[in-house]
Amino acid sequence: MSSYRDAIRSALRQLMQEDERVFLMGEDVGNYGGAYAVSKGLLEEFGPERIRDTPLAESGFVGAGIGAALGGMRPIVEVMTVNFSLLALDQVVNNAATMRHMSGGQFEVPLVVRMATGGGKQIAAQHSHSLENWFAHVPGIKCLAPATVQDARDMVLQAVADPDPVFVFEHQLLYGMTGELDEEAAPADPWRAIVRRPGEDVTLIGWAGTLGKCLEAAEALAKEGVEAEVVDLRCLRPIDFPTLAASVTKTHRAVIVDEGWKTGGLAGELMAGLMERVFYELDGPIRRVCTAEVPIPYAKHMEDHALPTVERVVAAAKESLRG
Amino acid sequence: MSSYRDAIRSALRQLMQEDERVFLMGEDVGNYGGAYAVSKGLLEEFGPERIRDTPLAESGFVGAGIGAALGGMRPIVEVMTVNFSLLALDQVVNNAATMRHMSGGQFEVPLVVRMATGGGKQIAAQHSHSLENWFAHVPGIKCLAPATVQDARDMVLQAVADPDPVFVFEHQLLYGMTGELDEEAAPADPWRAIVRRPGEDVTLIGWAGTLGKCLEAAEALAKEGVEAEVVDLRCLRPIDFPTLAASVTKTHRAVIVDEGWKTGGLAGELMAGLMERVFYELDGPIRRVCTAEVPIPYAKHMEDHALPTVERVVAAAKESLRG
Amino acid sequence: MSLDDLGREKALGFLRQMVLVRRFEEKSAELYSQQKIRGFLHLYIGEEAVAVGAMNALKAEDNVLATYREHGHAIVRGMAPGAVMAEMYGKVSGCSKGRGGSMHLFCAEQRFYGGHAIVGGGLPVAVGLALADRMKGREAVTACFFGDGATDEGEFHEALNMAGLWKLPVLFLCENNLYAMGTKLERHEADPEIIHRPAAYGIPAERVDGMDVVAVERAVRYAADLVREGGGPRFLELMTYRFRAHSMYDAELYRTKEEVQRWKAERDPIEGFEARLREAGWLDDAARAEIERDVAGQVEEAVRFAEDGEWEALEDLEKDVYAKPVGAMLEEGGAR
Amino acid sequence: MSLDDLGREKALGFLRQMVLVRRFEEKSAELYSQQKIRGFLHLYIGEEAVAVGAMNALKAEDNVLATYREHGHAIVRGMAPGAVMAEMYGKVSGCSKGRGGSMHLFCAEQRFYGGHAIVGGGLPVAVGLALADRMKGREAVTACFFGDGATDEGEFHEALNMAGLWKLPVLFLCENNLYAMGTKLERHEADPEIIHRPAAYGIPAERVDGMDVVAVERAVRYAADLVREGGGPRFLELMTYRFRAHSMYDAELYRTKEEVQRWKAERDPIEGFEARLREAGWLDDAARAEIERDVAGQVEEAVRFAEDGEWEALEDLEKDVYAKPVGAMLEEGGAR
Ligand SMILES: Cc1ncc(C[n+]2csc(CCOP(=O)(O)OP(=O)(O)O)c2C)c(N)n1
Ligand SMILES: Cc1ncc(C[n+]2csc(CCOP(=O)(O)OP(=O)(O)O)c2C)c(N)n1
Ligand SMILES: [Mg+2]
Ligand SMILES: [Mg+2]
Repeated sequence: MSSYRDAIRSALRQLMQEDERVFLMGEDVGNYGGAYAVSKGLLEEFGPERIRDTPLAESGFVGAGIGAALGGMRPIVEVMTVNFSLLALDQVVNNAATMRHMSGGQFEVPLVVRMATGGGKQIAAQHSHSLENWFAHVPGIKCLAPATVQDARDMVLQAVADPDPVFVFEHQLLYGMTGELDEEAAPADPWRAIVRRPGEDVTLIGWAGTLGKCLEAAEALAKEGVEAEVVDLRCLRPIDFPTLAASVTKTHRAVIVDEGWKTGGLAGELMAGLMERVFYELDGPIRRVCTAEVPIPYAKHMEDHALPTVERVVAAAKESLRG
Repeated sequence: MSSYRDAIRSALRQLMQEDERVFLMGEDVGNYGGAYAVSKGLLEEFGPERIRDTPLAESGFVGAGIGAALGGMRPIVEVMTVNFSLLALDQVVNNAATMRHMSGGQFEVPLVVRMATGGGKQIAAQHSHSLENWFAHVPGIKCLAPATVQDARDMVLQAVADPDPVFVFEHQLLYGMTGELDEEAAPADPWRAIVRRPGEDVTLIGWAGTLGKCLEAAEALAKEGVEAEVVDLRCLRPIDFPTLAASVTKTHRAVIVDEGWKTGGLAGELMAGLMERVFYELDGPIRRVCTAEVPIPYAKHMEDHALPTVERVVAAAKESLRG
Repeated sequence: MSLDDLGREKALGFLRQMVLVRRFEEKSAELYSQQKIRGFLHLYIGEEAVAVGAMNALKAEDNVLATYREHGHAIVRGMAPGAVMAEMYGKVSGCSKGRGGSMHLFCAEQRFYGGHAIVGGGLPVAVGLALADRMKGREAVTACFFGDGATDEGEFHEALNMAGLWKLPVLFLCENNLYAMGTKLERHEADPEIIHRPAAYGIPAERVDGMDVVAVERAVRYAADLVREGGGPRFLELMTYRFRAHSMYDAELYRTKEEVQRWKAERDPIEGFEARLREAGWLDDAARAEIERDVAGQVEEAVRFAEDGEWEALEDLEKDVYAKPVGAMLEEGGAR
Repeated sequence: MSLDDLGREKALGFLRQMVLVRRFEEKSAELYSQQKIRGFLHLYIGEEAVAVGAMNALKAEDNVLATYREHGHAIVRGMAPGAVMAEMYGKVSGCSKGRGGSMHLFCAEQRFYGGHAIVGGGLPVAVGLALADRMKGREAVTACFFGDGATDEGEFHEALNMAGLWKLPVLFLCENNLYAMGTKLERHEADPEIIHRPAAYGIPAERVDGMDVVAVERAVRYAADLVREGGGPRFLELMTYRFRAHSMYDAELYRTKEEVQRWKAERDPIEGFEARLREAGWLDDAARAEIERDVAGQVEEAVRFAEDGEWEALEDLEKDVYAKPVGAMLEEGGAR
């Protein structure tokens, strides 16, 4: 058994040991041990050149990561949280994502950016964003969202092996979660969605922070005789529509659980993509359970009320059974 | 007859004359006359305090706009183009959008931000973005996208009259477009979608830069006996789903034309929102015509190939008629 | 400035405020372990002389912006300790209706514009507030607090350039506590002399002993006066030290216990000031005890106010997202 | 440095390169009015001494990054004028396959990393390239060109701080042409002495006459040597002036015709250098005419190459978005 946090650290350590081009940089990854303690101990093992504390300059060090990748290194940049990534979006969209295409294929940016995401810790409006869908919108980058301990390791390994810029979104509530971890395993293909629980009646789609809610909802539904199939999306760009479509073709109903705000969120994209592919298989509209359209409040009861809940997933699933 | 550019200038002039709290600031709005010549002549009329050239500092002057709005002014900030707004997103998402709610309703940010958007001018990957959908995702702000000369004026007037932060997206290809302009008219409600051409067979939905393509497609379809209803979305947040739903309830088919990239774009949100509301009215899947998922290339034939075309809209409409 | 210039009453007031801030925060830490307060909690303990000195030098018409480490600033500015405590409880009686928590204290009446949790994000807003004042002819200073770490952010640079260029009435107050989270000054700044930065924008800057409340008050008053008179922005670097962890989750791997201990022993702003007051004969044990009693009462009262507060109603979740609900137009369909 | 130190051959080479850049751009302007070149076109005319001086002082192993005003840099760096012209035509034979156009010239072989059109956006990338070199033990300089306007952006500040902090081999080359688009230096910088900015990051800086190709070459060589030897980043402010509009759409309302005329008459970098060469007896009418003929031939050849080039195939639109097409997984359904 290992924690999600330890699984990421295991991947980082393995990468650093195997390839001297790999290094980690970001705010407080070194002396502090990482804001979420992911890199704790690595400074002692690899030294300050490869576990590099940066100034508070998100655009600056994400851009420097792009440059280092262009220059032949394999940088892993930790942007403490998705909230601060807002300061670095120019580098993401205009440099990381465009470089290969815009240069006529001459240059590539094998950069990995990791960041914590999501709400649920009562840290209020400026610190609880889920903006994965913004990244998932951008051609030229890839986006992974591990929901399990094994994926937390595997995805970091695969992200660094990939020649394109890959963004890894680690849900802040999962760092302490424990689960099975095979540290010897060849890492699984990270780009494919996976059915985490088979079922016939309705498909529940989640990822990272919402997969657990889907599984809980499936448990609750099972007690009422409803067999939900739970699909872990895993990769947010590109989206594995074939796997999603296959599930919905079987169940004819779907509920998407997305911690982002509803309007213009990833859930909407999944609904649209499924409509395009399996419209005639649908017994009714696909439902989505998203975060309320508000700056996330601090007070616990209000935050809980704003975020997707298991109850709402169950309710949406039942509604979908009614057509 | 007036141009879209002149219509915006007319609104700016009227606002500045009527309310001394209103001022315009941004890169090159003054001495240069505005990157798209929108503010040309206003410096001479209102002076450099109220037509304020700023340093190249998007986050800085958008943030200063927020502060000035908090301080009781009615700032209109021109961010030259949506491409550069990437540098200011932290201020947009974490300050402009949150302030009223997060302060428990004590503070408000009556800020207007105008920017040019879209592709089609062969200015390549870093200068051709359509990221309106990112803004449309954020609760706390409102987003307008004028497609007509009259709306160009009216929406700027209404945006400044509004107590919330409003973002106005001006498509760069429209500045030279001419049309009717009533400068005396009470500005129309900017939040509602409008049916620009009635029809029975299929609904085409566009806004700003894509409305014209929808109207052209409708012309072409009419020649083949297909009566398309064209809806101008106008306001991207909040979205006027009642008007869209009413049209689709009549036609049972829809095509959305969005200059953003497909995955995670606004078109997907409209498809999802319509699925939620009028699923049982649909004769087939809603279609979308979007920009190819590539950094927009410079070469004209490639850029044209990447952007939505009238032909693709016509083809999608016909496909939708087949179910 | 000597104590005499300050006067006994004011001096004792400073002490009382510093003690209030310290006890208020000690209580907050306790309540945090009881899970009455949640989320992030950044204590100001050790840095009290900065907020107390500065706020006493500012006027009611001035605007104040601070960071997420702002309980002290809020209270000394004049916000009720109860409203601040209730905010940290998440009660609707809190100064931000419980929506902001520790990092987002707001108060229109006291012109307290937050509580900003994105490092550097408050600086451009401060510039805008000052611009508004200038355009409206309001004679006021916008005082903007931020940490040493914030001076690395691009927004710092952009804000200082605008303020310097337009000669706006902003007073930049850099609380240099030598660390940005776990990163020591020398490890995040190419030139750790922060005072050199404002020079690049023509902004006069001065370094001040931030552990000396009298020095802070004097420096801020002097600078604020010049700013108020239209002399353009000024910058003060207030040298201080954080006695506690960065936030409640910090293992403090990046500094030694000895270093912290030395600061506490040698430079505690409260103890240092207290000693001076005793030396001046202005404070004795009885007076000191009275302050503790008074402060304890205020803190107790604040906790009571917080405990007694109501929770915001769930149905008010979407209130204040916009001036008027746009719900009619959004017309919610199905589950969220 | 006197002309003698430079030597006749090199000196004539500099002249030839400056003339090439100028004629190439004059031709580009002409082709723009013929709509052979489209989009944005930012001419470098008047500033040629900067790119020519700098590139001649750099080595093959150095990295170069420039802005959208970079035809001169690309050509002098050694990229074929034909490949640059074809790029501006949008042909697949262009240096970026016609995808970038005038603002996005790239060449891996010459270590020319673009062609950046977001003002300031190239600076952090340059820092990263230098970091990679340092970590890999490559002895090379990363030369980063940018304008005076770029020094206002937050990314400038963040990049200089990182480069200074980590003592990276970056050579910052600020092309100060006194205007950011239509905004005069004094109207966008609080302290228009740009040279003061790098000081705040402990980065040595020098101001250089950017109209004097010999002075530029010497200053860049000196600075690059120090950077290469591990002395940390350096900064040069190259004083220059843009003779033409900012881009092809600019009505030039922000400066007088007289001002431009004066610069052209008094400080043209080509005419000034030519006069010195003639004075030294190294250039006569015949040699000058030969240069024009040679350059005309090169420009003609470049245009021919561009004219003859193919257009990229439509079906290659999505090539190079990723290393391998993710299409199988994306599995496109319906119209785009
Ligand atoms: C833009 C941004 N990046 C990172 C963080 C995470 N963070 C919170 S506080 C902090 C350190 C700030 O240090 P400093 O400005 O010196 O203030 P101090 O906490 O020492 O008072 C960091 C990195 C943040 N809140 N915002
Ligand atoms: C971030 C950003 N903001 C605005 C622009 C629009 N723009 C293009 S060039 C320019 C002026 C840049 O001036 P300077 O850096 O001095 O370079 P110069 O053009 O004088 O060579 C501006 C404002 C941009 N490309 N990027
Ligand atoms: Mg600090
Ligand atoms: Mg310039």
